[in-house]
Amino acid sequence: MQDLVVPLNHVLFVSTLLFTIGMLGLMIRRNIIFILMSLEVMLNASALAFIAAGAHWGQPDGQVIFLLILSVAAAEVAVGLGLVLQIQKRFNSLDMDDANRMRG
Amino acid sequence: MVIVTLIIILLIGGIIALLSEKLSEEAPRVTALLSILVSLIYLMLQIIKPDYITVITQSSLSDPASWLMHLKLEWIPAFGISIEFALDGLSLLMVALTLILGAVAVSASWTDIKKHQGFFEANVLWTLAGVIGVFTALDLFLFFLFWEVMLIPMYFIIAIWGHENRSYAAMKFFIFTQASGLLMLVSSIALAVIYKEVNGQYSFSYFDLINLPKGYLTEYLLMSGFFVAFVVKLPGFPFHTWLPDAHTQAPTAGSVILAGILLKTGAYGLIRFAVPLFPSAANDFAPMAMALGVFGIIYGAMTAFAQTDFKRLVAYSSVSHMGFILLGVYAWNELALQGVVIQMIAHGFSSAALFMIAGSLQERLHTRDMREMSGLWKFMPKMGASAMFFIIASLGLPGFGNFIGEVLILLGLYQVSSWMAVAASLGLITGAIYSLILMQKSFYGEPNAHRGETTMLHDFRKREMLTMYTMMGALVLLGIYPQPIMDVAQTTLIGLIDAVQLGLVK
Amino acid sequence: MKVIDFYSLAPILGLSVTIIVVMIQASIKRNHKLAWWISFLGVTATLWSTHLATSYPQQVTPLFLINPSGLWFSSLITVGALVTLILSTDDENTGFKVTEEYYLLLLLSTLGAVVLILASHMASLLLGMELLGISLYAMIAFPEKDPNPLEGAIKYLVLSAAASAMLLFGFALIYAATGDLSYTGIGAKLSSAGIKNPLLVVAGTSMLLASIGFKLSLAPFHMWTPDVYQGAPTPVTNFLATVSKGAMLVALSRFTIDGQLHQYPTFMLCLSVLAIISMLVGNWLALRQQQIKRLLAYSSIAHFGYLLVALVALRQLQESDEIFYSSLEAINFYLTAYIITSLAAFTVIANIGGENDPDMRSFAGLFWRKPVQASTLTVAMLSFAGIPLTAGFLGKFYLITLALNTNLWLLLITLVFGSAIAIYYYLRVIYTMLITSSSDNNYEVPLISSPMWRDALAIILMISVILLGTWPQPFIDFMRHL
Amino acid sequence: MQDFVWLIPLMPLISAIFLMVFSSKLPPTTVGFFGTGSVGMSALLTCNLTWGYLKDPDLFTVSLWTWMKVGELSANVGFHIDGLTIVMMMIITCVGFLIHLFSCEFMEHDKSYARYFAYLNMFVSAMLILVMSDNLLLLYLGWEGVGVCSYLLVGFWYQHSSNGRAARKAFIVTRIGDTAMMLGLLILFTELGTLDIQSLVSSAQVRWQTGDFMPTLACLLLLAGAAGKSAQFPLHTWLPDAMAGPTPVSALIHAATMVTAGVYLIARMHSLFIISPHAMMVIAVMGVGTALMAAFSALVQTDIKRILAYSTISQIGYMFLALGVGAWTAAVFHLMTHAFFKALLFLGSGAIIHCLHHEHDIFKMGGLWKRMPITFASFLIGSSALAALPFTSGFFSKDLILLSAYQLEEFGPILWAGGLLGALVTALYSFRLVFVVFFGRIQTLPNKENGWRIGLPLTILCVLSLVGGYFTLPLSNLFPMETNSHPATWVEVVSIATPLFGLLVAYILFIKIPSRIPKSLTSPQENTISRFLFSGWKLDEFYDRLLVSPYVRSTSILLDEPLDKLYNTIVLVNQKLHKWLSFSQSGRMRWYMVSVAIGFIILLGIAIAIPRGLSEW
Amino acid sequence: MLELTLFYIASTVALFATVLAMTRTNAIHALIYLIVSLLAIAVIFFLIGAPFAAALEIVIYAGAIMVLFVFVIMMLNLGEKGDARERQLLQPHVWLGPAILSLVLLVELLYLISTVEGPASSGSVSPKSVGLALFGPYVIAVELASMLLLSGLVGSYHLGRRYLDRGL
Repeated sequence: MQDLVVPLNHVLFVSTLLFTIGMLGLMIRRNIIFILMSLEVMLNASALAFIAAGAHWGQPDGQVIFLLILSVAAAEVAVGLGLVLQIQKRFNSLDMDDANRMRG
Repeated sequence: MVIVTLIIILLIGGIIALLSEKLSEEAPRVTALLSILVSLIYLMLQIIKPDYITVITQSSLSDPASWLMHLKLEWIPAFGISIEFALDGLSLLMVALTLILGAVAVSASWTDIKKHQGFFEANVLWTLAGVIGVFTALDLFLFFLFWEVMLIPMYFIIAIWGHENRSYAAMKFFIFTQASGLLMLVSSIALAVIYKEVNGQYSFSYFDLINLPKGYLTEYLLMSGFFVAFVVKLPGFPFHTWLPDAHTQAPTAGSVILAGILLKTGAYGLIRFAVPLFPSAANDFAPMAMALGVFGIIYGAMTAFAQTDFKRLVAYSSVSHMGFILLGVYAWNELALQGVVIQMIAHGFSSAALFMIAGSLQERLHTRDMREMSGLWKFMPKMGASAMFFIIASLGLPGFGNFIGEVLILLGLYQVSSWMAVAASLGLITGAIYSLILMQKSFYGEPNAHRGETTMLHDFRKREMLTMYTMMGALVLLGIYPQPIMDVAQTTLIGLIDAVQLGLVK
Repeated sequence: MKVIDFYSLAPILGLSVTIIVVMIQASIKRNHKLAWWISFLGVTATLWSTHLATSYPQQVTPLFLINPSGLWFSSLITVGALVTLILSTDDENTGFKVTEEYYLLLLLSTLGAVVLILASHMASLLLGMELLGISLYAMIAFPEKDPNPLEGAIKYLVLSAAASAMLLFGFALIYAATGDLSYTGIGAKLSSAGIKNPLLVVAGTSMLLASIGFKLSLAPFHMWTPDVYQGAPTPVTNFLATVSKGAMLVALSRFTIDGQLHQYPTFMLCLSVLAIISMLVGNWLALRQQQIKRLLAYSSIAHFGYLLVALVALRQLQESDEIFYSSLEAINFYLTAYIITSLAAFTVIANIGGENDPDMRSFAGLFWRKPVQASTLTVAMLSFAGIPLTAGFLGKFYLITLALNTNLWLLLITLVFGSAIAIYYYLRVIYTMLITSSSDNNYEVPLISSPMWRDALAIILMISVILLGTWPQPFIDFMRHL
Repeated sequence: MQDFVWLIPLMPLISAIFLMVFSSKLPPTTVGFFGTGSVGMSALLTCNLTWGYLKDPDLFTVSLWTWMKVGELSANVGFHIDGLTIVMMMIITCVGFLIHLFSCEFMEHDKSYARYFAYLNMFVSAMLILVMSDNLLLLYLGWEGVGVCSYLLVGFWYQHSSNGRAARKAFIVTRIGDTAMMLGLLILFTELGTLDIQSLVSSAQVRWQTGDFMPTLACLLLLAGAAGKSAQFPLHTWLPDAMAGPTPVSALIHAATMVTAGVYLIARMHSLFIISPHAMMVIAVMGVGTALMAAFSALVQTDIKRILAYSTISQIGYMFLALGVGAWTAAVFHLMTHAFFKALLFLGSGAIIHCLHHEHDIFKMGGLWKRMPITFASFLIGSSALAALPFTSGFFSKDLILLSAYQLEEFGPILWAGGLLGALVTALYSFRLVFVVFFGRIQTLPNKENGWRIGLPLTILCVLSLVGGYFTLPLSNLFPMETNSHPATWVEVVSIATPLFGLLVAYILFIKIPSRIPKSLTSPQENTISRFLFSGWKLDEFYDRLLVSPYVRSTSILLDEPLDKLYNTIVLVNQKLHKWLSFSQSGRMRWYMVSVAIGFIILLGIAIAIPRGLSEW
Repeated sequence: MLELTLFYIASTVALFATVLAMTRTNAIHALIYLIVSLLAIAVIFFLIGAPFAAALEIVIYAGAIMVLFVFVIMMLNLGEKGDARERQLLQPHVWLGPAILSLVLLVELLYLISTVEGPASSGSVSPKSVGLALFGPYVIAVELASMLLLSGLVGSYHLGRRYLDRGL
């Protein structure tokens, strides 16, 4: 039975891959919606890692943290999407490369 | 307590001057002059007691209580920092010089400053307070504090009331001194840390640190920190480049204070700290330092010769003169050190006077460019004669203080290194060259064609002449009867020399 | 939970209650003056409540460890919030329309900062950080007319959320390796040899450092700082610079110490590298910056670089070591000095209302127009630059002493070099204020007449900076009792 | 009397200060009264002192106060009075008084009358200090003091920049010598531990053997100082230019007193020089060389004062010759007679210039003897003495020098021959001067006759120039006995005849056949040799190329402060870094994220690359 | 065995869906892929013994948060207009540099993680124990999470209200 159980490092590999994809998305995407999605991917990857770690130790803490991550993600998305609305209105574009008034 | 009172008088005087601006235009100047004079009189009353000379001769490095004044109050015991002021002969001379030249500076700025007089006089007084602190603080932390704090009002003086390029000059002045000061701070803290390793607690007291044993490399490194700070302030070659700009751009009073007093803090620091705290490193470093001194003398003199700006020329002459001081300090014998002391005082007066003249010229001609001057003697004989007097004094003519300084330095130096003395004596020649060209370009020669007889060039007035006479008198007195000054400084210098000897033996 | 726990959690509870009261008030009748007063009283009460805790160090649930230094920083942070609150009074100097939501967000954010400081567990750390951050995003974007706040807010939100994700991932890895989520638990596990996957911890701490480095705007995670500082309304910038960063640094140091990370050379090496890069990059970036808030942003990069020196000094020290305590003392002192100085600087900038000038023109000749404000800003700049008689100097003094004591030569050299070039830009600000009207007439801009209390606030902060710089011994004694 | 010795230098000094401070407010008569009177008082006091000394030849030292006392250095402000001092003081005060008197009239119409007298008084005071001081430091004070006064007076008419130039040159060239002298003092002090002349000399004799290196070095350095001040080769180039000053100044400073300070110095330090035969030899050769060189230059000059200047250089060369051969008394003797007749000549030329609208070119003069009889007489007497015609004062002194030179072993005759050639040329140029100026056609009419204040000094100096040779100087117990065994008669005869021969040649050339005067003697630009001589052996040009131009060029490089380039580079590097980094703040979020990723990679990279952390848990 | 197979399938789905989501130009399409990815991750949660988390993942993440996205996308009426521009942005020169960076990052992380041993789960953690933990030691965290949501609420209210005020 033991060898049939999902190895921890494999789960972590998956979450790492997800995390990196999210980060890559942040680096290449210009549309703010996609950027926020990338953030969700990254948060989700961390959540996966936490769940895996919690499961590894057989503790509920991982899931508790997952719950907190959920609320964090929700709050962040709420504010983020609020900002998206503003941005669309102010800049008439969701392309973040256009938002570079401040520099230097 | 006397020193603290002095500093407080000046600080409060500054505040009063600042506030009195609203009363009348005159009020700040009068306040400033009065507070300086009050401090001076106070100092004299406290010091000149029948036995002061004997007290001075008893002050010994091992026992601060034997000094003329000594005050030690706990300040930041966590770091062994205390408010420690002490006054011995050397400090006394420097403090007196500061106050006298301070009065001169205020007098020099009497009509010069057209705006924000109150703040100006306040800054002058605060600078003086800072300088007095530097000359009397014997806690390294406190010393550094005054060292930095005196920069700020000076920065204001240059940056607010300076001439066309003041921003650059003020910045350069501040960054040079501050950056080098940081090195000194690191060095002094390192000393305290070493002290702690030996004795279990921090101490910044000069008396604790003077005989601190330390590794040779450490000693050398720490000494360079102090050395750079002081040489920048002195200023010695190759750290002098802030000086011409600062001098040139500063208002008259600023130049007077800079040249007369602030530069001396560098020399004082070398004598008081840079050598005695690190005897063997200083001993090994002396040839380098002397070479820098010689370079400074020649370089300053040659560069001065090429200048077309009156103040810049005088500024470079200071560089040259300070080269002598550097030489004298690192010759480190009684002759040379006495020479340094006299040279410091004499240079204070002569350069201050020359800057006053430069300032008066600028006030009247609205230029410092000597190509626009020429033949001014015709219009302003009194100013011309004063200029002549101080130029001659500063080129080291016997009978004036500067000569005594230079000759003693050379005498002392020759005993240490004859070649250095030979090289340094070239400065006597180059000094004559730039000094005389200064006279020639400004006061001698054909009066400028476009400056008709009708030009409004009033000569020195009574107040200005009075200041001039004071400084002339001081220089002559210093030149023909320097002995009282040397008596005052003697014990300190011998004590320091002995301390270094002791350190070398160890 | 026992009663005594409530006393210990008084700051958190105080803020929470205030938040609720403001919420209720806003829902009954909107009145931002009233909301301001409630917030003011609430924050003041919180400040007072920090001394209610009676016995410490005290663990309140696994999430919080109440200890004296935490309470001290809580109160300091609360002071920062208080100043922000005062600066956010709705008048023409503030520059944007303040509503009840703003106070609510400010209180929530402060709550987040306090939670962050007192946290002793990853959950509370996460919550504190996010509470602080999410409220801040909205606060930054609060002004309605300007596009700059919006741009700043979205940049901060995205990058900061990415950093949070990084932090979480790092924690997950550490958790995977140790099986514990509280600082002390992690520390205990780390110092015992029985870690199964040490490399996980390495990865985890590095991610953690990257994330916190981002929040502290350490180079090379610093890029957001100037844009956000500039974009945010000045009171919010003030809050960000003092409360947010201060709390974050306290959290970092608490985690480092409780988690025994200072025993761990790789972590310390990473910290040193960040410190060095930050000191250099921050100062270089600030060198010729013309926009005052960007300038302060860059300078803050350098300052947190300096602060890390004290943290690095902890390396391989046992808690019994004397230097260990002086290192903590240095962090406390420098951070306190930095926060107070920053408060002073931003107060003046907010009071003058010229924060959006591209070239500091509102500050030209300030000395002659508003001497009190100008003096305060001058003192603040000198304190930043580390000139004696100011708090900043003693902070630097602490750091240099520490670096000498612990032989951190490279850091020391960088620190000295950084301080030396930093003088240039601080002096430039001072010089701008000294410009006299006659020479540069085009610099004259009409000034908003500010009420007396703005001057009073500036004076109080200036005096604090100077007092801390001239008479530090009582404060040092106080810190030693922490 | 001894107690009041200090009054002698003080009187002119007080007067100088008084005149300086109140210069603008005093009427000219008062100025003249104070200026001249103070020197007159000094002269009277000096006479009194001399009288006492002659009665009772007793050395004494007056210490006024301790100037400085540092370590082993102890210098007093003190005066040492002996025969040499007395002689010098007499010359300074008496000749000085006469010249002051002369100046009263000569400078009457100058706007800066008071300044002039102030300077002149100051000079007298400094010169007195120079000769009276009992230690080398105080002597140096006087030494530099006279230099400065010379500078001030040469550049007295400051409006013309050429005067300023001449003054600077005078000061700087002498300053070079002074610096060498200062080095000499350093050596003496370091080696002997004192600068007090008497004790220095005695300890030198104890410490050093004849021919040691150190004394030679010290002597040579002192000599360099003396050469600078006394305008000896190679430092003599300043003196002809120094004629830019008012003529009485040239008479007082650049003929009678200051330029002989070098002679005084060496005479004063003779005991030291005796230790070093090499230095003595250098002095002698230098003296002869300078004497000849300057004499030849004088031959082709056209400016009356430049002729006299070169003649001064030449005559001091003779004094140096005398010093070099150990004829101390002869040197001092010639110093005195030279002071008389050269002052006379200068004052005479001043009188001429005064009356001839400031004309200096002798070829624009001529036939003046009828118009200005007193001046003519004085010139005649002065030139005779200068040429050392028999029974004038110059004759005795110069004869003594030549004979002493002849008696020197080894090189004596060569030196003597050189001196003799010089004497010939001297006679030639001095009478060329007389003949060209006073005979021949009148070219410029004098505009006035001079008053008594010019006439009186001239007369007195005439008398002195004539009878000065009969004075006996109170120097006998000061200098070591000189062997005055008479040399062969022919030597004496030749020595006497040479000047007469010169006179004859001059007569033939300038009176008898003036039309056939060699062109080279009238217009110096005629040929290469005369151009060479006229320009003072091209030394000025040489120095210019060797020293002055390189110096000026190198200073112009320094004008812009090359060191600042270094600091500017540091600043520039920082600014560049600022620029690059600022550029990286592009405002684009994606790029910011990239930077975060890079940082992340760096941190992880460190963690991977430094695994030693693992073992140190 | 089944667990393992399911895990790999779910992982592959999650990764592919995520990659697809990241590379879409149409926001709605991307969102759908993202939801697929989230569902796959929920499966993984379930597999490693966190059924409660799996449920929450589906309910809250996929069900609530993603729907929020959909709302906003609809509100902004993005449609097809931005697509052309978006497609240009996916040129190699845009993504190559970041991709290399990510790759390096990935390699570093994988290297550090690869040493991990042990199973991902030691038995299932029941919702009950999670609940006990939540209202035991984490009770303050729950309260604070409410504060967090409050701040999200207030913030989005303030920002969104402004949009609605002017926009409609």
